[in-house]
Amino acid sequence: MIKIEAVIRPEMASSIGELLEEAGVGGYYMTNVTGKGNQKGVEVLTGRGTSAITRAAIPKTLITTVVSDELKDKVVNILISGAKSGEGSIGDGKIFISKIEEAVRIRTNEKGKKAL
Amino acid sequence: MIKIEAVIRPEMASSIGELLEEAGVGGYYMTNVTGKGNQKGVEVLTGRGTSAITRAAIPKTLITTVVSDELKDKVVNILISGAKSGEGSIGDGKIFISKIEEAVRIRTNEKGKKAL
Amino acid sequence: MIKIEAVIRPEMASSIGELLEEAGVGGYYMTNVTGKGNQKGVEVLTGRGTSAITRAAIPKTLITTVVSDELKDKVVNILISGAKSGEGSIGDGKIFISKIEEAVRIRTNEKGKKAL
Amino acid sequence: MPEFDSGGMAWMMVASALVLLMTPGLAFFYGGLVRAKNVVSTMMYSFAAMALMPVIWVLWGYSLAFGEGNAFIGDFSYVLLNGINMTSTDPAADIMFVIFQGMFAIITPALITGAFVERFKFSTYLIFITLWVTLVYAPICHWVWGGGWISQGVFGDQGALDFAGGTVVHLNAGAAALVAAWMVGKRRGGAAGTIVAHNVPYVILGASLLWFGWFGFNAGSELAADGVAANAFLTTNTAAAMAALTWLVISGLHTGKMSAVGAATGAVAGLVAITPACGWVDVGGALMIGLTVSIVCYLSAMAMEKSGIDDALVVFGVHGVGGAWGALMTGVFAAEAIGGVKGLIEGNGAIVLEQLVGILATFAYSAVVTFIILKILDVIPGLGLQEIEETELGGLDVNIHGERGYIADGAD
Amino acid sequence: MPEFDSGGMAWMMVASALVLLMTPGLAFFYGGLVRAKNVVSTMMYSFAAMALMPVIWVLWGYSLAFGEGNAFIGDFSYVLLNGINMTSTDPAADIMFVIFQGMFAIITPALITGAFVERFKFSTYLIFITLWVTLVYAPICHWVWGGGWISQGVFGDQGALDFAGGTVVHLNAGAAALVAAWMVGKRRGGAAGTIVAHNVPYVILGASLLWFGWFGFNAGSELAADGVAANAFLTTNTAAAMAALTWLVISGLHTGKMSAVGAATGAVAGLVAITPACGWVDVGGALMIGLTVSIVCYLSAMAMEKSGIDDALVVFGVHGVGGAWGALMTGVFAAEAIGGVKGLIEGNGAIVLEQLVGILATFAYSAVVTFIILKILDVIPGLGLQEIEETELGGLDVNIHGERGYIADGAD
Amino acid sequence: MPEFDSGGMAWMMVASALVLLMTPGLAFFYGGLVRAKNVVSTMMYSFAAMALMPVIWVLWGYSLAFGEGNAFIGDFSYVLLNGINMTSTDPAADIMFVIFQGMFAIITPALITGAFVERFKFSTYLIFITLWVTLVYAPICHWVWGGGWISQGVFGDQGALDFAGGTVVHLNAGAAALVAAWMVGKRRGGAAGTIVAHNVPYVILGASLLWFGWFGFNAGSELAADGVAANAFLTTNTAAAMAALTWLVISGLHTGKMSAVGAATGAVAGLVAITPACGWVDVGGALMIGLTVSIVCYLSAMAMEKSGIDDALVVFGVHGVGGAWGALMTGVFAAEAIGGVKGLIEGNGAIVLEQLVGILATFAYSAVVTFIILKILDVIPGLGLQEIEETELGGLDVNIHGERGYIADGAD
Ligand SMILES: Nc1ncnc2c1ncn2[C@@H]1O[C@H](COP(=O)(O)OP(=O)(O)O)[C@@H](O)[C@H]1O
Ligand SMILES: Nc1ncnc2c1ncn2[C@@H]1O[C@H](COP(=O)(O)OP(=O)(O)O)[C@@H](O)[C@H]1O
Ligand SMILES: Nc1ncnc2c1ncn2[C@@H]1O[C@H](COP(=O)(O)OP(=O)(O)O)[C@@H](O)[C@H]1O
Repeated sequence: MIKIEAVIRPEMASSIGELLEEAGVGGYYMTNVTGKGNQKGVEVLTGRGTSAITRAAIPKTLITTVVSDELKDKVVNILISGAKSGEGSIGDGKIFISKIEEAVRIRTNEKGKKAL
Repeated sequence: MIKIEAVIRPEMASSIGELLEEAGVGGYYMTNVTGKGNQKGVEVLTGRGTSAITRAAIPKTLITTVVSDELKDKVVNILISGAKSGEGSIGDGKIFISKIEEAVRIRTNEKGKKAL
Repeated sequence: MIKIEAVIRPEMASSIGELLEEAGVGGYYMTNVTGKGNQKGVEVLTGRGTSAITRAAIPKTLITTVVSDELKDKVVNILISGAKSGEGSIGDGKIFISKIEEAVRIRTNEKGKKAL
Repeated sequence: MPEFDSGGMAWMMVASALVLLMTPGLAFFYGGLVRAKNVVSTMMYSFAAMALMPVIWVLWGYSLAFGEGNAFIGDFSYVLLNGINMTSTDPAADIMFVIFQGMFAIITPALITGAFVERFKFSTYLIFITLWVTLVYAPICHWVWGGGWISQGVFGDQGALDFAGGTVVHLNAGAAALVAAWMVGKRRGGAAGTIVAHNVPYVILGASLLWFGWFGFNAGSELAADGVAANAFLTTNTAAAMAALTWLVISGLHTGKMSAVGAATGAVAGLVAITPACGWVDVGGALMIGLTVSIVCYLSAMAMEKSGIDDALVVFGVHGVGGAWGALMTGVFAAEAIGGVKGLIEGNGAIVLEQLVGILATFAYSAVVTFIILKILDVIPGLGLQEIEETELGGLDVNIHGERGYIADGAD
Repeated sequence: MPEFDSGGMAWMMVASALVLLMTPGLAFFYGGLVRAKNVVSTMMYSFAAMALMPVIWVLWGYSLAFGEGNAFIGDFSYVLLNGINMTSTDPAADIMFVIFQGMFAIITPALITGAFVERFKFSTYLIFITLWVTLVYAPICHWVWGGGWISQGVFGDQGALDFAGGTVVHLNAGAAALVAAWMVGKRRGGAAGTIVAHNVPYVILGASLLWFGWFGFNAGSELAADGVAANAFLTTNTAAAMAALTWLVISGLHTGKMSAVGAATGAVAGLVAITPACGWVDVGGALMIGLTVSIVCYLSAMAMEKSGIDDALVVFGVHGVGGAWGALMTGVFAAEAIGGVKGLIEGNGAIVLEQLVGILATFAYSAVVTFIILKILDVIPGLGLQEIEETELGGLDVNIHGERGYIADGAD
Repeated sequence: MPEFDSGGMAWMMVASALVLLMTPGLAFFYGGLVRAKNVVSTMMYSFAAMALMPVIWVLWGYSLAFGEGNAFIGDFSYVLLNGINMTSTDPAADIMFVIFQGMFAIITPALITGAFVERFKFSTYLIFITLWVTLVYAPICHWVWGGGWISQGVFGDQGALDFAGGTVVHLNAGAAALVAAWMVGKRRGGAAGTIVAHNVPYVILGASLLWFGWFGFNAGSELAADGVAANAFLTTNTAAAMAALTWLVISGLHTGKMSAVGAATGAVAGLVAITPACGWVDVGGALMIGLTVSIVCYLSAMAMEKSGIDDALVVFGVHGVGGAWGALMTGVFAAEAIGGVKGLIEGNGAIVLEQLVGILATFAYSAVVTFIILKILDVIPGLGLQEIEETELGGLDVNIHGERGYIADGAD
């Protein structure tokens, strides 16, 4: 089992959710985070609207899904195409994949793939 | 060391926290997320209370704790029993376990198990 | 590639962000969480200001960055020194490190280290 | 019924608007104190009172409260405000009085809701306040202000003093709250002592709007823009401040923290206690009432926490106890120079007895009839008092109103 | 122009302050209904109207609306309030009238903004409302209240009845909203039917402040603190409550949930519909108007959702349709005992025709001129109506105003 | 002291209620501008002034400000409002005047708090405002409104003009703010230039409530519902709008974004500057004052950011500089047709000198005595000015008040 985490633009969150479901993932969850990468920040005003500064904290949404190894490529491709804004512009986000040792469904005590 | 992450119902969060402590974990942290799984969403109203739709985003709480390998079963069992709502109903949540390579306590620079 | 996650005090978040950047990480994201560890909670009032209780939920900020293995020590050291409050007091936080199998930059489809 | 000159009319329209605003104020005061998952529900208990009470008031409520009737209740002569219009001899006066009094009939049931927030079934609630305003509020209003038995005096000619509704509104609501909290049952999933306010700024906003609106409530009850109204205004402001300060200090000494929720609660307690007194006492009396009510209500709030009755937002502790205390202190501090009636301090012990009669009668009637109403609603199939556990744990907002209080971009 | 005694003056100052407060009320009502990323932007459409309209009003707006002029528009005789000051024969009266009417000129353009929130270019918006208040609002205001053709009557001497602005303010804003929503285009990234209110307490706060302020709007329109004002106050409160209750019940029956947003919307719909009627109908008429307008507007809100025009916050559905309905019902329920004019029910069908003329003329003029203004602004280089996609998706708050509505400690 | 008719009394009660509401307005204005961890603390500085000042006012504050005394301070003749009650010859008038003036004594110390939010020790603060209102506010109030030396004129018979408190309230608070910000020291952990408002809707709500309440503040200062009051109302609204618009445009041109916080600040600056002028200038003067004050305050806000003094919410920049500017412009734009006094433009240069005397005397006295008070509080063991670092970094809300502003379900 693997965990796929993607940092995406917040406005993409709900459509990505739908795409993941179509791809057959068992579930997912989303977290609001703020991030910084090549997109160095956003210009905001401080004081009384008297000066503009660049703030590092850009709102992003982290979407996390745990899937069986076979689904990996499908899900990654869906995330790549679904999360791209237009032609792709700085700040579209990243995907990180890691191993999950065990999964449990609390309701039924099912473990492993059946729990996803 | 392993990381145990559980997606649970928000109303279970504080009692689960207490149970974890009793189980002897060194610490934990909680994050508010929204999730979707077999529980397909909640019915909410749009417009001016004029139509009902199903929204995917169900509030859940993610609880994360890093523990030594020995504690794994104890913690998982506690989470399973503590997070079940009544007889267990759809949406009770899931537990995911992964490996942690290293842990550090910032205050003391302690590493490994001692840092948990 | 490794993922470095640090639970820190919220007031340290923005300065830590700057330090990470100086250390050369490709990016990071931050999440507001609440945590409990040796710092057993904060005293808050309930009722109508009529009694004081200890609440487990202490606001913390989780900072996550995925870096190449070589950056590990540098980043950990920066986090340790940057997140310490004064001489170091209970609740300064912890760092957890785990393996990342794959990383993808959504905008360009780049994979691996180039994606960080 | 008074005749209004242009200035009096101006004041009464404003006072009425101010009293209307108290109910949204209450919505925020109560709404800030509950958990986030019940903020919409808590506010809706108040907002629904704004939607329902004015309709009942013009249909039959006013008539039952102020129709001539007998010593205990009015009659149906003014149903749909029959005869109260522009062609009656003193049209303005009557219409204005209907309006002003109607605002009191909104806030009183709304006050009760703090006792059973986070669990009372909303559909039953709508029926409950309809019955309650008809069977509890209208009669008591008639007793005190509609020419009924309390206003006529029991031991002498001078009936119990209640300038702006300490018994009619606050003690009445407090008694009903106690009974309702007990009958609806405790909140599930969250011991009373562990729940903290989810939005303190809302509590401050709500308390401030209540304070602001209370000037209309108290000084408006003079039904004229004159010196007595000014005195009521001053004593109201003074008692509110003194009580807020007292609660803040007590809470600081007792818990080590200077609670904002405590200061806001103190202000409300002071406003409650000065309500019956504001036109009868001077500024010294107001300071004493403000000081003492916070001590009394602080203790009663602590007692309620241990009582086993889940009066969630301490309505009995603040409005019930505070209302009774204020009514009693009105008898103690009444000054002849202000309202023409002497109090205990000026040697008139009899008035304290009248006050006690008013307090006991209001409490007893309100508690008993509220009990009967709730008992009946509890057993009627399809109604019932408490939401089912799943609804309550998941939150009333999403389950009953199909809405969440707050939704962030992205993950939400 | 009226002469005010001290009580009348007191009331008109308060009424003016209350109407001013309606615009922040609207800011919260609308601001709560949009997504979090556009809350500042949505509120700023309203707040900017508070900043811009009073300046225009004293410069030329009042003069165009109330200068003698002809049957269709005023003139420039009162530019910069020339001649209206402390040395004119009736200084107070004139200044007070300028103030009160000026508050209407703030809220009317602000009402329109609900149609195009989350996408209309802010710099263009500032120019739009400048032109709109000059070319649409001032003339219609002149027709109805400035001695223009509608006030003179078309079929008889009695012109269309509009006590407090059902056509001038609400129908007018609703018509402009329909045109603007269509011309600006749909919101990108979020089908209309999936967006939910991001902050329901703000919606309740906003609706409550609107309700509170509306007493100034309606009862203030009598320009005196008298019986007619009291009647307007009572009918306003009654219709608002009845409509809120009706919407709540319909929404409960139709969707299975008792929507707080729905109750708030119902209150606003009731307030809109009673606006033209409040000084002409009695409390029975107010109940009927409140009941019917919620049914009509609920249906029109549903229809708008399917219409393909993204009238984001249903301004046409509530203010346009509700305003027209209220104007019509004014003709139906007008009671001679209240305002001296009979309505359809009392056998005077002619007044309904006058009302229809007022409705159609206002709708047509407002829609056409709004269309022309927006068309011109759309083609001027550097202006344009809709923000670019990137700005819209990322949110107008941060991109246009350099601010985010809410920032938490830590990660934010 | 004035005598009030029924209309005047109605207006003064409303005006007093409106001024009271300004303090919660300020709580939200300031509360929105700080970081989330200090929202309760920031609001409590204001709310505590509501709790403490009315008590001090009736005990000794009113007496020191309005007791006969000498040219510099009143006396103790009115302690506990001795002799001011229903049996005095003109009871209503006096009580009403006490009330209205008492509201000014709440908001003035609350205004200062913006300078030292997020760090000033709360227990010391309660002592500070007690001393400050006694030793700074009461004397200056006496100078200008209590028959003291400034009101008597220095160069001629006509003393400095201050219709509603430009110097007494705003410049006074601004001067104290400057000294306090400097003496308390800078906020730790967060360079001034990087902190952004945590809740912009609160800022808009606060500014709107201030604007709304300011009608009572300014038009109420006429102490009658007459033409001068109407003029004050109109100039207040006009200047607020013009200044909001100006700040919005400047901020847009300078930073490229149209700041909502800026527009709200502009409105407040306009309200500050028109305060001394509102009863002396016409609408043209109001436009000029609104336009110029935003330019002046925008520059001073920018200067303060670079000054090294952490006047956190720019109280000196807006209330100090804006108050002084308004006082000066009152001398420039005063129109004989409005208030009977000519200004510089009408050829009366002397009045500008009187204004300057008022400005300098107020500034100097306020700054020096505030300094002395804070110095003493700083060295008294157990008091001190700034919270310890740990408290400040973790947030004053949880550490001092035992409360967090916002708590979400679940993780929180
Ligand atoms: N190395 C990283 N570790 C964790 N998060 C990252 C990393 N790099 C980028 N991110 C996240 O992804 C988001 C998008 O990255 P960014 O570099 O701005 O865009 P792009 O990949 O298009 O150049 C950032 O805001 C940040 O939240
Ligand atoms: N494969 C998954 N990856 C990540 N999170 C998941 C996954 N499946 C479920 N979840 C999370 O667990 C929650 C409960 O899952 P759900 O399927 O609704 O309940 P149940 O397991 O009782 O059928 C979901 O809301 C979602 O947040
Ligand atoms: N074993 C753990 N797993 C996950 N998070 C932890 C763990 N231990 C501590 N934390 C997080 O780190 C924070 C600081 O830990 P704490 O024990 O209070 O401080 P210290 O390490 O200085 O003794 C906690 O609030 C919690 O959020």
